[in-house]
Order: sequence, then structure tokens, then C-alpha cells
Amino acid sequence: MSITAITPSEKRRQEIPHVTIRFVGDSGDGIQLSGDQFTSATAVAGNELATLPDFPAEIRAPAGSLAGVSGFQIQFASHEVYTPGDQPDVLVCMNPAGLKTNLKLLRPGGILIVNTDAFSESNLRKVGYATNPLEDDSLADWTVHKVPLETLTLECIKDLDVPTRTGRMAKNFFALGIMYWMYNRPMDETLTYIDKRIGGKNATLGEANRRLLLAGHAYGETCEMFPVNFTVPQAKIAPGTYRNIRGNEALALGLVAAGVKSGLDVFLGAYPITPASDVLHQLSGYKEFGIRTFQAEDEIAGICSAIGASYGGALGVTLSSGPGIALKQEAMGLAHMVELPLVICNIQRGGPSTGLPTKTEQADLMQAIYGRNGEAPIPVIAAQSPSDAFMAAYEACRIATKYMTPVMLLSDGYIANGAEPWSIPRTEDLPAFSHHFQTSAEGFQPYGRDEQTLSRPWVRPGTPGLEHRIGGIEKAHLSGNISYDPQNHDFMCRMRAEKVQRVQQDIAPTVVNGDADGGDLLILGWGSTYGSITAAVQWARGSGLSVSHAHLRWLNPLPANLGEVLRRYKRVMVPEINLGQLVHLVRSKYLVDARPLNQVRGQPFSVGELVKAIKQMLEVA
Amino acid sequence: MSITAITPSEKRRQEIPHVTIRFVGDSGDGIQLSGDQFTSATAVAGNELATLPDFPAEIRAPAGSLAGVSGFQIQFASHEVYTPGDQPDVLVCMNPAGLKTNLKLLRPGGILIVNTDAFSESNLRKVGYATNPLEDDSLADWTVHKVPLETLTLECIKDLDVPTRTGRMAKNFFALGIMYWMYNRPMDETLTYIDKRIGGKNATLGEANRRLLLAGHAYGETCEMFPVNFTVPQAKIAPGTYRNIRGNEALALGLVAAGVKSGLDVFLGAYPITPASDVLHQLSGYKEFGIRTFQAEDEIAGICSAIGASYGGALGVTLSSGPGIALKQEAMGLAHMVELPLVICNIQRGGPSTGLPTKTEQADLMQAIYGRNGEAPIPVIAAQSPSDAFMAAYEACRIATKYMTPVMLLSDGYIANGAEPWSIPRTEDLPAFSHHFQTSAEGFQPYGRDEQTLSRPWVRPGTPGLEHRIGGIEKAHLSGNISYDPQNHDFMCRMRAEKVQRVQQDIAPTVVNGDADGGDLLILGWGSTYGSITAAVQWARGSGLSVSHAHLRWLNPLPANLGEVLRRYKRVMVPEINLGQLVHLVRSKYLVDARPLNQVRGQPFSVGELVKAIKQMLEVA
Amino acid sequence: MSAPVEIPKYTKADFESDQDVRWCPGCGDYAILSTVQKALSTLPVRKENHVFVSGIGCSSRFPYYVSTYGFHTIHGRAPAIASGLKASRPDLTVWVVTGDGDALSIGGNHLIHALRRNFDLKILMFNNRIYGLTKGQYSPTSELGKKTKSTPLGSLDYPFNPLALALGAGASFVARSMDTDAKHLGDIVTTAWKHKGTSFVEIFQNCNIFNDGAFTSFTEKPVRDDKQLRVEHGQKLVFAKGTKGIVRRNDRLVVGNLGQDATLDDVLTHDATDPDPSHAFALAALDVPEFPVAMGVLRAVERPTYEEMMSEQIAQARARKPADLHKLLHAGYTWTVK
Amino acid sequence: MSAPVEIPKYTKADFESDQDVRWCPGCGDYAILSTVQKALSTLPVRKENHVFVSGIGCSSRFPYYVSTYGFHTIHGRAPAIASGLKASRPDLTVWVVTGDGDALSIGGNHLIHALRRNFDLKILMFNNRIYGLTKGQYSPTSELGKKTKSTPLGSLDYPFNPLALALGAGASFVARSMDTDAKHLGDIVTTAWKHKGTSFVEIFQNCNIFNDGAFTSFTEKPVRDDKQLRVEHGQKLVFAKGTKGIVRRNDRLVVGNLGQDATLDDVLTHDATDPDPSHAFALAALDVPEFPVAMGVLRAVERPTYEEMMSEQIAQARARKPADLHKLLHAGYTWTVK
Ligand SMILES: Cc1ncc(C[n+]2csc(CCOP(=O)(O)OP(=O)(O)O)c2C)c(N)n1
Ligand SMILES: Cc1ncc(C[n+]2csc(CCOP(=O)(O)OP(=O)(O)O)c2C)c(N)n1
Ligand code: SF4
Ligand code: SF4
Ligand SMILES: [Mg+2]
Ligand SMILES: [Mg+2]
Repeated sequence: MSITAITPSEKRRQEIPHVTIRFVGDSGDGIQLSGDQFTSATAVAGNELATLPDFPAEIRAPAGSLAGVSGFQIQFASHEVYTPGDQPDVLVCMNPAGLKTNLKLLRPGGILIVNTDAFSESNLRKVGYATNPLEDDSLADWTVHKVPLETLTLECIKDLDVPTRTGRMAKNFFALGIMYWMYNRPMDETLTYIDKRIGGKNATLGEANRRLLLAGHAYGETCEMFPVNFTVPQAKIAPGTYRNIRGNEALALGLVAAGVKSGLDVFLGAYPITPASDVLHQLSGYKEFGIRTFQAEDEIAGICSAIGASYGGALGVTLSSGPGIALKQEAMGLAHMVELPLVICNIQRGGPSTGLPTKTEQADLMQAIYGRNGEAPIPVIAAQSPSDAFMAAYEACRIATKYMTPVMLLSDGYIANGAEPWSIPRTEDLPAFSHHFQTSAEGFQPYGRDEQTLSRPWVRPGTPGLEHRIGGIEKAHLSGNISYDPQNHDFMCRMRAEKVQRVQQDIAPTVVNGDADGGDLLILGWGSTYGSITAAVQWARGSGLSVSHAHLRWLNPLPANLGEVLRRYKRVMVPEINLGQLVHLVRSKYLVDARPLNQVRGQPFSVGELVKAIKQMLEVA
Repeated sequence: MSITAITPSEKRRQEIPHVTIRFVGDSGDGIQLSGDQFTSATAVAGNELATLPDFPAEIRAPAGSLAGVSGFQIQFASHEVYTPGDQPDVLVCMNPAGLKTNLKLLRPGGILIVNTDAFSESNLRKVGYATNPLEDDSLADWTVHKVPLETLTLECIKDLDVPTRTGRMAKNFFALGIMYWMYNRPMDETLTYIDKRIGGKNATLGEANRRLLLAGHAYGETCEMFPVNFTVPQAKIAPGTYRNIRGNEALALGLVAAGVKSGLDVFLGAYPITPASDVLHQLSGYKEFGIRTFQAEDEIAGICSAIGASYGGALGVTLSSGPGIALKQEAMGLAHMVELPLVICNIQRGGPSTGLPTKTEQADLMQAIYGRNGEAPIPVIAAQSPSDAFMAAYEACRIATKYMTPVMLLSDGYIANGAEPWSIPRTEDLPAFSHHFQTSAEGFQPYGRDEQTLSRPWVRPGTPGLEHRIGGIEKAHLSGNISYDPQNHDFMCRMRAEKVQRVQQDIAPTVVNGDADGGDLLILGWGSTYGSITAAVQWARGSGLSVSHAHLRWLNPLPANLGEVLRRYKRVMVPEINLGQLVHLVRSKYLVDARPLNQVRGQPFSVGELVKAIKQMLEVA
Repeated sequence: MSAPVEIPKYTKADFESDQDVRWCPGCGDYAILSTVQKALSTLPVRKENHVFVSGIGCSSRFPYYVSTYGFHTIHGRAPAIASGLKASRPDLTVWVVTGDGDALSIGGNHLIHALRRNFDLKILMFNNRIYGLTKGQYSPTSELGKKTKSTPLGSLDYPFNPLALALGAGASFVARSMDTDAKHLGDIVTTAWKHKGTSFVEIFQNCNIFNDGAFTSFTEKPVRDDKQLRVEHGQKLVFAKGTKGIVRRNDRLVVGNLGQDATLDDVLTHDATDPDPSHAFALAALDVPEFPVAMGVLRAVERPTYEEMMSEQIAQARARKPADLHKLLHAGYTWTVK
Repeated sequence: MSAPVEIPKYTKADFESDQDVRWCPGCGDYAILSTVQKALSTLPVRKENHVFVSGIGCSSRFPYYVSTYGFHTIHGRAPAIASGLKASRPDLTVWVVTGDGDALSIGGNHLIHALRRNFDLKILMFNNRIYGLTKGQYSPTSELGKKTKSTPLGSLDYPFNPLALALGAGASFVARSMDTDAKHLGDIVTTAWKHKGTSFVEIFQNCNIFNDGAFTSFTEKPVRDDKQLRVEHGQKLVFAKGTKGIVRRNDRLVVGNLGQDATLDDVLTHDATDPDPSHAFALAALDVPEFPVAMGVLRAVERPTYEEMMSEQIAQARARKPADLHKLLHAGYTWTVK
């Protein structure tokens, strides 16, 4: 790895295997930016890492208010990392609101770095502190470093022509500099960012931020307050070219890749909604790939326009979250009936109703499988991590086209906004993905079927001699004419169901991490719980417990061998960020006494609570 | 019973225990009217009965076309009757299209009464008959009575000033007269109908129809063609006052009764759709009950207006079918979140998508339970027969109000359009149904809860001192303020789920018809399969098989004792007019190896196919 | 809508499908079908390049009966589906067939958005002022107080004026015609096809089963001339065989009796191309009994279509940088582990 | 909206709720909130009889901040929910607060239907020409070519003119005002309340985060007088401190320079009560740069409200026959088995 490492004085270094750091402050404090920069630097440093941004629920809450607190957490290590960490070891705190809401998360004995300048009386009052916690003994359990960040910042750039307000807002780079020193992170990447992205627009501001980062670093090095800095050795990372990627970005790239590899034009019809909108934003910037993005008047028009595009021979995609997905169900039924490819991306968020728009949840699974009127099964696939959203999206497109069916892709708020290093695939290594438009009139039947996939032919309007009519009323086998024949309806319902079932042909058998031949406990998961479960299982196996893990990519159909796999274990546990959904599917289907583990707290499982549940289930202390 | 019976000559009478008659003809042939009249006469005759209208799928198909065939079937008996009969014993057929589509249903040896006048060459050609089936030997398996209905009709009224076209259309009354003679039905009721409803508008036409009915009757009596007439002795019917009622009518009356008994104003917001519209039509005629019906611009506005009305302190109701229900799911989530009473009537029809709008199906169960984003459970209740829709609707309203929750009421096309005698309940015997609007500010909390039901208080805007705000974002326990607190969200999701679960308090334990203590096979059903299952189980028990039947009124929550009941039987079978839905719920919940029996042919199970499945499952010949 | 290289000589029969037509005998839809099929046979477009998209309703069964490509979709959503189709396939001629319920009730939002976006769609709305398929409930164009199955005591909603709504939404082309006037309707359909942008055509259509005679107050022979204003771009707004005209008095439109209280000079001239929609709006608002009903093309203003601009953006983006997937995946900061 | 017996003397503070207001500092919503709270305190309506219903958006958070009854519903559906509420509770004053996205994008259909039905709803639409809550995508009122997160190369849809759309839908009351002019806005809100029927008020609102300065072309001090036409019923349409007026020339509206190419007599007079919506439509269509933007009440026409007619039907039905459940259940042919 080619990394510019900055070497601090050797004597104060201490090596640790992993650390979790959390930055908190006001939405205006640049917390997310700091987090992103720290993440890049950490990736460059060769550590494994996982991150979790924690946006304020309010669009723009009053400055300094509890509702306006923004957070960013990162765990990095010299070994594999699957979650952003349960409990931070370090809390970097910009204001009283951040302290009030986040202190309880910091592990006892952990390090608290706090911007004392923000602890004015009015700020304290705003969040309900009667006395200044920095001045009473309420922080006795932690190692506290008080830094007058704003004073230092303003001092450092006082000769530059930067308005005080702007200058004060730049304090995050000073804080970042301290952290870079403390965890021995390379600064090149961030300096380049400052010069290009900030300095490019405003040279003085660029200069100010550059200075602040370096000054923060120097402050760490020289200041008496910090007795030691830490080194987290490089992890053994698989060879490859990496970038850091958020889930929504990866999902968008997966759609672009599907378009390029299949030769199909991608059309996205969507209506903005949190947290799905970013995928729309991303895709709207890829016009050179021929991607047509259409901001529709509502979610129904979004999916309908995508169906229209698929009918015309494009790869129709729509996306939404929460209530927006509920609105699309009628049109999904139409797509199922007319058997056109369509990908519906559901970036799940806290429900029901408007719910908790900025929080994560896995509670739309049953809706994905059963949400439509009548018998209208569709394949359902789930992404399991930010970078994995790329392949999940790619696969969703491939299956939709191959089987001429709508496919629902489940992601969630955690995946969408979380970021992780991604080993960028070589385009030539992506799974083969072709498409076929019928052009020959010979033996053409609008509802004739491919023997293997049961898919019907895809005909682009404009193809001479193949003119035909389709629609949402039940259609006669082969001809596709309207049919009210009772037997035909039964036949066609079963045919469509069977077609969806045939997607099993393209689904890898369930793989077990752990004791493949059976054991005391299998943890069955899906979606974004992947990281927490993996970490918890690793921990449990390390303590000698017979615990294994299987994670589902496809929720409908389920892998052919799943029932057989489940039966190999004495117990099966299904952790979900909902009140129990997948667990119903497997209990019903395999009559296995799988047990649910549920929470809906708008955030991922912590490894700790999974470990606790594992112990309980195995009745060990 | 006070029935005016007409006594034909005794010598030609034959007593039979039951008979199934089917009328078929063109939509314009008055088939449904004949069926209705025959049904009333049969009820008056003191028989048990069940009926099934079979509308053409096309709004108004060309006269004489196969798509335009309308049918009406009735079974009546001297014993209990649960279905309209599998195979007709008699087919009354008005035209070649009716013969072509229905002859295969008639039991071998059955009676075919056919209107020869309609078998013109052009009519035959229209439906693809190369030769006239009345003239070749294709009807040899049946007892055929050829009647030149139109000729007889016109002859009979030639002295009246009735246009030929109109006169020809009145032939159904002549045919009806024959059937009244043949099955010894009282004619008073129909004569009154003719005089009032037809004669009231057009005296000449009234006179014509009166004459035709009597002439048909006389024709039966005197004509050489009919060697015998049949008597179906009176059934032992529970005492009470009866009327014949269709499911949609009963459902509407249940809503009216709920309004009257609870003292709440009923508000219906709905958008027309087949087969739900009739409930809207019915209710719009009950203005004197203060019922406000609002034909909205779409299904979403329909449910939203009902939510607005409930918020204002009315009993909000909405209704739809098929795709219309899918569209309402987002708003159901809102009603669940703000915890307001709301009744959503889903008159299920053939799906998916537009599907088979005029056919019946039970394929919306999973959608009812799981169709929303997030964790948004709602109680689900199902009607099991046309007259039962009254109590099902009443109960849905009662539970919605008592638990402050949306409730989905499932009916279907078969129940909606089917009719049966209904023992009219005394209004004072209806279950108690009160409501409470909070008016006192003392200790008022918008999301405080009743200890027993967990329902929150219902406050009508306009109540001084109780001003508060509600909405679809997660709310804090008690205060109802917006809350993004993770623990609160988990708590509230579980609280709402628990509230829905508490409806169990109002659900009668599962009752088994048959061997209550256990046996070889339990058939578990829900909704409109009630009649077929009851008849099939009766048959099976009659043949000495250990078969029992339990029928669910509530699908969510399930009755508290259901799991325990299911486990008493060696086998459990779940017949549904879908591809397997309730069966998943019970398998998952109770880990019982319940087996599905499914068909989606747009029509109820026949008793025969259920009997066959029972035999197969019990491995008897 | 550039004419393809070779257009076969079509007849009406070339546009008749093999499906049995299933409307009630006497329904106005038959006449419209026949007129449209005839118009199609005269257009310089190959058959396979026409697509008919419809929603749900009697009128929406239309696509089954035309032997081109056809898509009978779901209730109210045809404009949205057609928009997606046109956006990705600007080469096709996309027709939308819809009813007053489909277009203005459940589908109202998609309609007004299609109109403002100006996709090159040809929208034919059959207005029978009733829900036909669901057997006769009042529709958003039914008159106030209408007694139907769902309103036994009379409806309470004021009806939409579809053209006024379309103009309010910013429609670039609006026109009106009727089922029974094949010549006029044929011309209007052809003109609508020629317009580049969303064409909205309201076609009065008799539903003889549930709303018979809805339009007789201005279509019956005795009143027809007096109660219809046939508008033509650039022509004076005269009617009643030239005896009357629309004039402005006290800043309001009134009927002038030529030779009596008004002269031909007073009569306003129709300008369908006026960029300000107010002129067309005023004409759309004219209604019986006080005024004649304006028939013909009320507005036809050209402006770039959505799909044109979309294709242009794509072309420009492509000109700026090549579509390189490898580069895209490797965008931003990357590092290599060996 | 009959005045209840006793109305307490209210101050603005009586309409402030205990919830922290959560808009961005500088957002135009603050000013509107304050003006509306003030207006409420002057109306002869008891506090508990006001209900605020909203959809989803920054603007739709409004109900939380007003200490009356409030219902923050789902995106776009507030008019439908409010209609049901008003239909069953005609005694309440029902306000709808909505944004340009909530009202015109996802909620467009419910809005136009509410307007034609004329429920007595007071609809306040905060038009910031952007989606604020979802962080800055263009809205149906954003100008063509707008660059936003979802349209990095510029939007392709022609915007709605909300008042033109409302008039096309048959609105009985339409008006326009702006966040920063508390006096004008307060008057308009009060007038909207007084109107019996659906009042539609478009309020230009600055979103200083995602669309700052959207209205400066006619609200900035230097251009304000010249670019705003304050309309008053019965008054001449003059502006620019009386130096200009709206006149009709060649049947088109143009700006006349008084004392130069036009006299005060030439200037049109505003008639908000004209039953023909064409006059109001023409005013609504005026736009910069050619014209000033019309502010004030463009249309106020009284006609029976939906809920009035509904209550009337019920009263009549009740007068005709008593509500007897027993009789209803026993309607039609019945028979008794003993
Ligand atoms: C989502 C949905 N809601 C309701 C219906 C029922 N429905 C079908 S057509 C129709 C109205 C048709 O009226 P219109 O568009 O005027 O067509 P017409 O039959 O009069 O030609 C309705 C309410 C449906 N099919 N789907
Ligand atoms: C069904 C649904 N779709 C989408 C959203 C996301 N959403 C919330 S507000 C909004 C637009 C808000 O714009 P506007 O109404 O103009 O309000 P503003 O925030 O600008 O005041 C969108 C798209 C949602 N909450 N629900
Ligand atoms: S119901 Fe009316 S619109 Fe429908 S086919 Fe019959 S006549 Fe035509
Ligand atoms: S985003 Fe815009 S509209 Fe929303 S609160 Fe902030 S300034 Fe106001
Ligand atoms: Mg219609
Ligand atoms: Mg906005």
C-alpha cells in the first residue's frame, strides 16, 4: 500500500487492535464532513473500518438544540470489522447538546474531547443543563480533554480575511487534526480535499482549513494534555483497488453497471423521499450513460413511468422508502400481470406511516412479499452492506430482465448512508447479462414462454408484424387476449407463481459461516444485520460456542437448500430490525421452530445485544 | 308460516329433498330478475336455500355472445343448505350462448328447458355452433323440454299494446311461471312485485307480465311435456322473521346499525369499483340516518376523507376491491399511527392487478395483514355468507371504536352478490356498542391509554381545553408529541401491536363443528368458503369419516385457543380461494403441519371437490 | 414525429384488430373508434410505431380494438405510463385514450402534470359525463344535482370544465369535438397528431345506457347551429350560420347579433397560437344556455417537448464525456492493496 | 362560520403552542406563522374550533406550532382529510396548510377536487418553489431549467401557475400574498377566512436554504412597486405608484403608461366577483418580466358549499321519513317462521 504516513515522536505511541470514535455536534458543525475525511484517511492507513452517520431527524433544527445533534461513528481495526462499533472509545464533542445526547454511549473510562467554547450559559440552558457539566464532577467516569476549539481556531487564522462566523465553523478541521495525530492517520488525502474542494472555490478559506488541520495535529503532538497517541496496525486486506462508498451510491452504480453490461437503457422514475432520494440524485448525474431520470409528480407516477419505459424496451427502475413504497403496490401488480422487467428499490426507513424517516428499519419485508391485491408474488432481494448494494442492484436488474418480472430490492437507511471500503470489481468480471427483444413473427405468442425461465417474450413497440395488446385483466395463456375462463385464471396464477419460484435457478445455495454440518445454534439473517451478526458470531465462536451464521440474499424465493440447512441446527434464531417477519416465512415454510430476536429502535443491533441473546438461547452465562 | 300455496293436481306430484336450478341467458334476458323472484318464492315456500348470481364479466357484451351470458343458480331443500349446489338438476336456458357455456354443468339426466325461438341460424353461428344442438343428438344425455318461449309469449299478449321487442323481453316471466308450477312455488309474492314495481310504472306492461307468469304456470299444468311436478317439503327453519338479503346489502345495513346503536354518525368515503360499489349505492340512500356518503376522486381520497371524519368524531368507513385496496395502504398506516377508528371494507375480487373484476377470490388476506410499510398491524375480520356480512360489519365498527384502530373487513364477490334468507335480528338484541369522547382536561394525555383495551382517548375537535396535535411521525408515549427517541419507538411499535392483540378479548374461542375433542381431520376455513366446507363436512361425517370444521371470523388476531384446537387433530386442511394464505399464518404461528387446498377459478369450491380432497387426505376411496 | 422512410398505403381495415368490440349497442365509442381508425390510416406513420395506452373504463378498452401496439393499464395512470414510454422512446407515436373518470377523477394529477410537461402525447378523453364501466355513477364532469346510483338525491360537486382545467395546467394544445361528427373529429384528431407536444382532446361521447342525451342541449339538430361555436385559427368567432358572433363588451364576452347590436368588425378573431392562455380559457369557459359551446382547436402553441429536452441533455452529456463504466466505478479517491 | 356565543379576547400568544419551532433560521415560514397566529387572534372563532390539517413538508409542520387542534397527515392528502372532516363537522373552521410540492405535486388531484367541490376550507399554500424537507429538489413551481440535486443539468418541466390551475379547477376564491408583507398577508388570510367556500391562498415563501431569493425579481425594494400589481375588488388595476395600469389592446392585456399611451379610463377595473373566471385567470397569468405579478384577492365568488348541501340533503331526508332501524332492517319482503 502506498500511504503517506506521518510519524509522530515514537516514545508516546501505543498499539491497539481496534478503536471506535464518535464525532458529535450541531448540524452546522461539519460533523459529517469530518467523519468522511477521517474515514478516507483510515482507509488509506490500511485499516478495516465501518461507519455510521447519525443525522438529526429534523431538517434543520435550531442551532445548538437537542434535535439538531448530528453524529458520525467509525470503528477501525487491524482485524476484520463488521460494524461501526457498539460503544465509542472516544467521543469528540462540539457542544452541550451533543454531550447531553451522547455521553451515555461512551464507554466508561473512554476519552472525551470537548469544545469548551460552546459551553456558554445560554447554550447550556437551551438543552436543560442546570450547571456546566465540565465544571461539576459529572464527567468523573471518563478521561476528559477540554479544548477551547473556537478560541484556538480563531487565533490560528486571525491574520486571514475570514469572517469570524465562518472561521468559527472551521473548528472541525482543528479537531480533526487532533484526531489525526491521536490515531496516527495520514493527512495527505484531507489536505488534497481542502485544497481542491474548499480552496478551489475560496482560496482564503482553503488556506484557513489547511492551517487548522495542521495546527490541530501539532496541538496533539505538543500539548501536554494528550499523553499518548495510538497506532492501529494495518489489517490484512484482500488485494484490490478500493474506494470508500455509501450504500446509496453503490446502489446507483449497480444500476448503471447493469445498464452498461446489458446494453439496455436505464430509466428511473421516482419521487423524492428520505432516505431514497440520493439514489435519484446520483443517477441524474450519469446522463452520459444514457440514463434517463424522471422526477415524477408522485410515487405512483414514478413506478408507472418506469413500467412505460420497460414496455418500450428500457430497464425501468423506481425507488422509494416507507409510505412511498406502499403507494406503488397497485402498479407492481400491473407489472407482475403484464410480465415486464422492473426494479423497485425500497430504501427502508422507520415506520409505520411517516414513522422515523431518518432512521433505519427492516420492517417492509412482508409488504414486499405480500403487499399487493391478489396472488402477485415478485422476487425480493436484499443488500447486506453499503458496498454490497452494488451487486444486489446489479442482480435485481439481471433477474428482472431474465425472468420478465418486477423485482423488489431491499436496502435500508443504515446501508444507504453508511460507508465502507469497497473492493471495486473489474467490469469484465461482472456476471454476464444479456437481453433479447423478440423481432421474429414466427410462432410469436405474446404470452408464450421460455421453457427454462417461463418468461414471456419482450417485444419493443415499433417492431413490425408483432403488434399486440397487453393489460391488467387476466390474459389467456399464450395469446395474451383477455380471458375470463376460470381454468385459465387458475393456470395463469400458478404459472406466474412458478416463474417467480424458478428464480431459484439463479440463487446460490445457502452458505453457512461456522459449523456447516450443524451445531447448537444457527443465526439466520438478511439485509443490514449482516455486520452485527458476523461480529457477534465471531465473538461467540471465539468463546467456544457452537454458533453459525447464514445470511439470505434472496427473500423470495428462498434458496432451495434452506430448509435442509435449518434442520441441521438444534436452534435457529432470526434477528431482525422489525417485530418478526423473516422468522414467519421460515417457520411457515419449513416448520422449524426458529425464534425471533427483534428491536425497532431505528438503529442496527449492537454486537453486545446479539451476544447476550446468543448466550440466553444457549443458556450459558 | 303464512304462505299462499297454489295447489296443482295432486296425481302428478313427486316429493324430493332438494334441487338445484340454474337460469341462463343473455344479460338482456332478465335472468337475475327471474332468479330473485324465484328465490323469494322459495323462501316463502319455507325451504332452506342458497343462491349464486353469475354476472357476465363484460359490462355489456354484444347480445347473444358468449361473453354476455348471465346466470343465476339456486339450491333449495327441506334440510339445511350451505351452497348454491355444485351441479344443477335443472337448466333453464334462454339462448344458444347460454347452452354452450352451461350445458357441461348440468348433471347427466338433468332437465333442460330451452327457449327454441332463440336458436336461429345467426344466433347459432355467433357462438360457434355448426349445427343446431336441439336438432342433432348432442343433448341425448339429458331430459330436454323445448319451449318456443318467445312465440308463446307474444301470442299470449298480442291483444295488449306492448311493442314486440318489449314483449319478447318479457318471456322470462313465462319461463318463471313454468318453473313455479314445476316446483310448486307460491306466486303471490311475484304477482305483487309485478303489480307494484312494473305495473306501477306502466300498467300495460304490468298486465302483460302478470298474464305471462300465470300462463307459464298453466302451461306447466296442462302441457303434455311435463309429466310430473316436484314438491320440496318445508325445511325445519328456526323461528324468526326473515328476509332475503344480498351480502352487499347486509354489509351496508350492518354499518347503519352500528351507527344507530353507537350513536355515532357514519361517514363513508369511497370511490366506485366492482364489486364494492353497491355498498356505496346502498348507503347513499340512507340519508335519514344521518349517513354521509362521499364519492371521492379516488380510493386514497376515499380513505383519507374517512380518516378526517373519524378525527372529527364520526365513524369513518371506506370500501373498495382489488387494486383500490392496494391504494389505501399508505393511509391505513396513518390511521394505525394516529389510532383513530376506521373500517375498511374489502370486497375481494379476482386478482392480481385488474384481474377478474366480476369474479370472487380470497387472495387479499396477506395484504390485509401485511400490506403496509413498517410494523402496522390492524385487526382483520371476515364475513362468511351474505347475511353474515351484517354482523361482521357491525363487529368491525364496534372493535374499531372500542380499540381506536382501523379494522379491515373482508368480504368477497361471492358474498357480495349472493343472497340468502336472513333471520332479521331484533335491534335490541345487537351487541352493546357505546362510544366515549373525552371532554375532561383532567389528566388528559393524547396518547394516554385505557388499561384494558390500550386504546387512546378520542377527542372531538371543538372540545375546549383539549387542543392537541397528532400526526404520522412517531409519537411519544402519553404526550403524543413527535419523538425520535429509539426506545420510545420500540415501545410504541410494541404497544400498538399489543393493542391489536388485545382484540382477542372480544373474540370468541374457536368452535369446532364435529368432533370437538379431536379426530382425524380438521378443516380450517375463513370467509365465503363456509357454505361449501359445511356441506362437505356434513357429507363426510355422514359417511362415517372423522372430519370436523372450524371457521375463523377474525384473522387478526387469531382466537386465543386456536393453536390448542389445531393440535387436537391428526391432520389439518385449509381450503382457500387463493394459492395459500391463512395456511401460512397458522403454520408459522403454531408450527402445525396444516395443508393447503387451493384454487383460483373465480368461483367458490364445489362440495364435490372438497369431498374429494377430504378423501384423499384421509386416504379413503 | 419525422415521417419514416416508407409508409404503406393503409386503409381503415389495417387498423382494425381481431378482437370483438364489446361496447353496448349504440354507444358513442363505436363512432370514435371508427373515426380514429380512419384517421390513423391517413397519417404518415407506420402501424407498428403507434402505441395506444389507456386506463380503465369503457373508453379505455379502446386499445384492444386497434391493431397497433396497445397497453390497457390501470385506472387513471395512463398519462404516467405513456410519459415513461415517450421519454424513453421518442420515436413512437404515443396515444392516450381515457374517460372523464379515468382522466379527471383518479387520474387528474397525472393528467395535469403531463400537460405542463408537454410530452408529445396525444390524449383523447371520451367525456360521457358518467362512469360507464362501473355502471353509472356520476363523474367529475356530471352536472350538479345529478341523480345516479351513488347520488340518489343528486350530486353535490360542481363539475370540471376539462379544457379550462387543461389550460390552467398549462396545456399547449386543447381541442374539443364529438363522437357523432366524424368529419370534425377526424380533422381534430389529425391536427392533434400534428401538434408537437401534449395534445388534449375532449370528445363528447354519448353513453346511451347510463347518461343518454347528455349533450343534446347543443348537439340536437334544432339547436346545433345556435349552440355550437366552431372555432378556427385566424377566423372570426361567428356562429348561428353567421348571424351571431362573440364580442367583448365592458371587458366581458357576450353574444353579438350581427346586423343588430354588433357588426362583423366587433366580432373577435380566434388566435389559437396566443402565448397567453387567457384567450383560449375565455373560449373554453363559454357554455350553454347563455353561450354556444366552443368546438375545435382552442389552443395550439409550440414549445419544446420534455423528451426532446431530455434527449438533448443526454446528447450534451455524451459530447462532454464518454460513458466509461470503469472510470465511473473508480471515481473519487481510490487506493490499491497489493 | 357563524360566530359562537362567546369569544374570549385573544392575543397572538394564545395561538402559540408549546412546541419548539424547528425551521431553519431565516425561513419565511416563521413570518407566516406569526402573521397567521395574529390573524387567528382577531377572528370571532373560539380557539378549540380551529383545526389545522397539513400534509408533509417543512410548511406542513405548521400545525404543531399553533395551539389549536392540529393534524399532520401524509404527503399530499391534507385536502382529502380536511374534506372528510368538514363534511362531518361543518361547525369547525378547517385550515389546510401545504407546500408547493405537497399541494401541487403528489397532492394535485385532491387539491383540484377540493376546489371544485367548494368545501369551506381555508387552504394556505406556502410556495417556495422547491422541496424543502427533502433537501432541495425542484418542485412543480420551479422555473424551467432549474438546477437542483435531482436535476444537475436543469429541470425540463414547465412550472404550474398555481392560481391559474386553481381557477381552471373552478376555485371560488383565489388570492396571492407573501411571507414578508405581514400587513397584506394578514388581510388576505382574514379575507380568506371570511369567504364561504374553498379559499386558496398562494403565499410566496422564501426558503433561504435551498432556494434563496426565488421571488426577488418582484419583491426586492427597487423593483417592488413596478413588478407587483396589488388588486382590490372594484378598483382600477394600477401599479407603479399610479403611473401604470393594465389595459386591453387588440383584445390582449398590456401595460399602459398613464399619461403617455393610456389614460386612467383605459385601465381595467378589478371585479373579483365576476362569475366568469376568465377575468381572474387573465390576471393570474400576468408574470414578470413583461407584467407585474398580481397580488391580492383575484377571485371571490360565493356559491353553496358542499357540506351545506350535504347537510341540507340529510335534513330533507329526515323530514321525509324518520330514521327507524327496525323498519330499515325489515324493509322489502319479509316472512315469519313460527
Ligand atoms: C384503482 C381502481 N379504482 C376503481 C376502479 C373501478 N373503475 C373502473 S372504470 C371506472 C370509471 C370509469 O369512468 P370513465 O373513465 O369515465 O370511463 P367510461 O366507462 O365512462 O368510458 C372506475 C371507477 C378500478 N378499475 N381501479
Ligand atoms: C408518500 C410520500 N412521498 C414522499 C415523501 C417525501 N417528501 C416529504 S415532503 C416532500 C416535498 C415537500 O415539498 P413542499 O410541499 O414544497 O414543502 P416544503 O418542504 O418546501 O415546505 C417530499 C417529497 C413523503 N413524506 N411521503
Ligand atoms: S356503459 Fe355507456 S359508455 Fe360504456 S359501453 Fe355502454 S354505452 Fe358505452
Ligand atoms: S429547508 Fe427551506 S423551507 Fe424548509 S425550514 Fe429550511 S428554509 Fe424553511
Ligand atoms: Mg365516462
Ligand atoms: Mg416547497
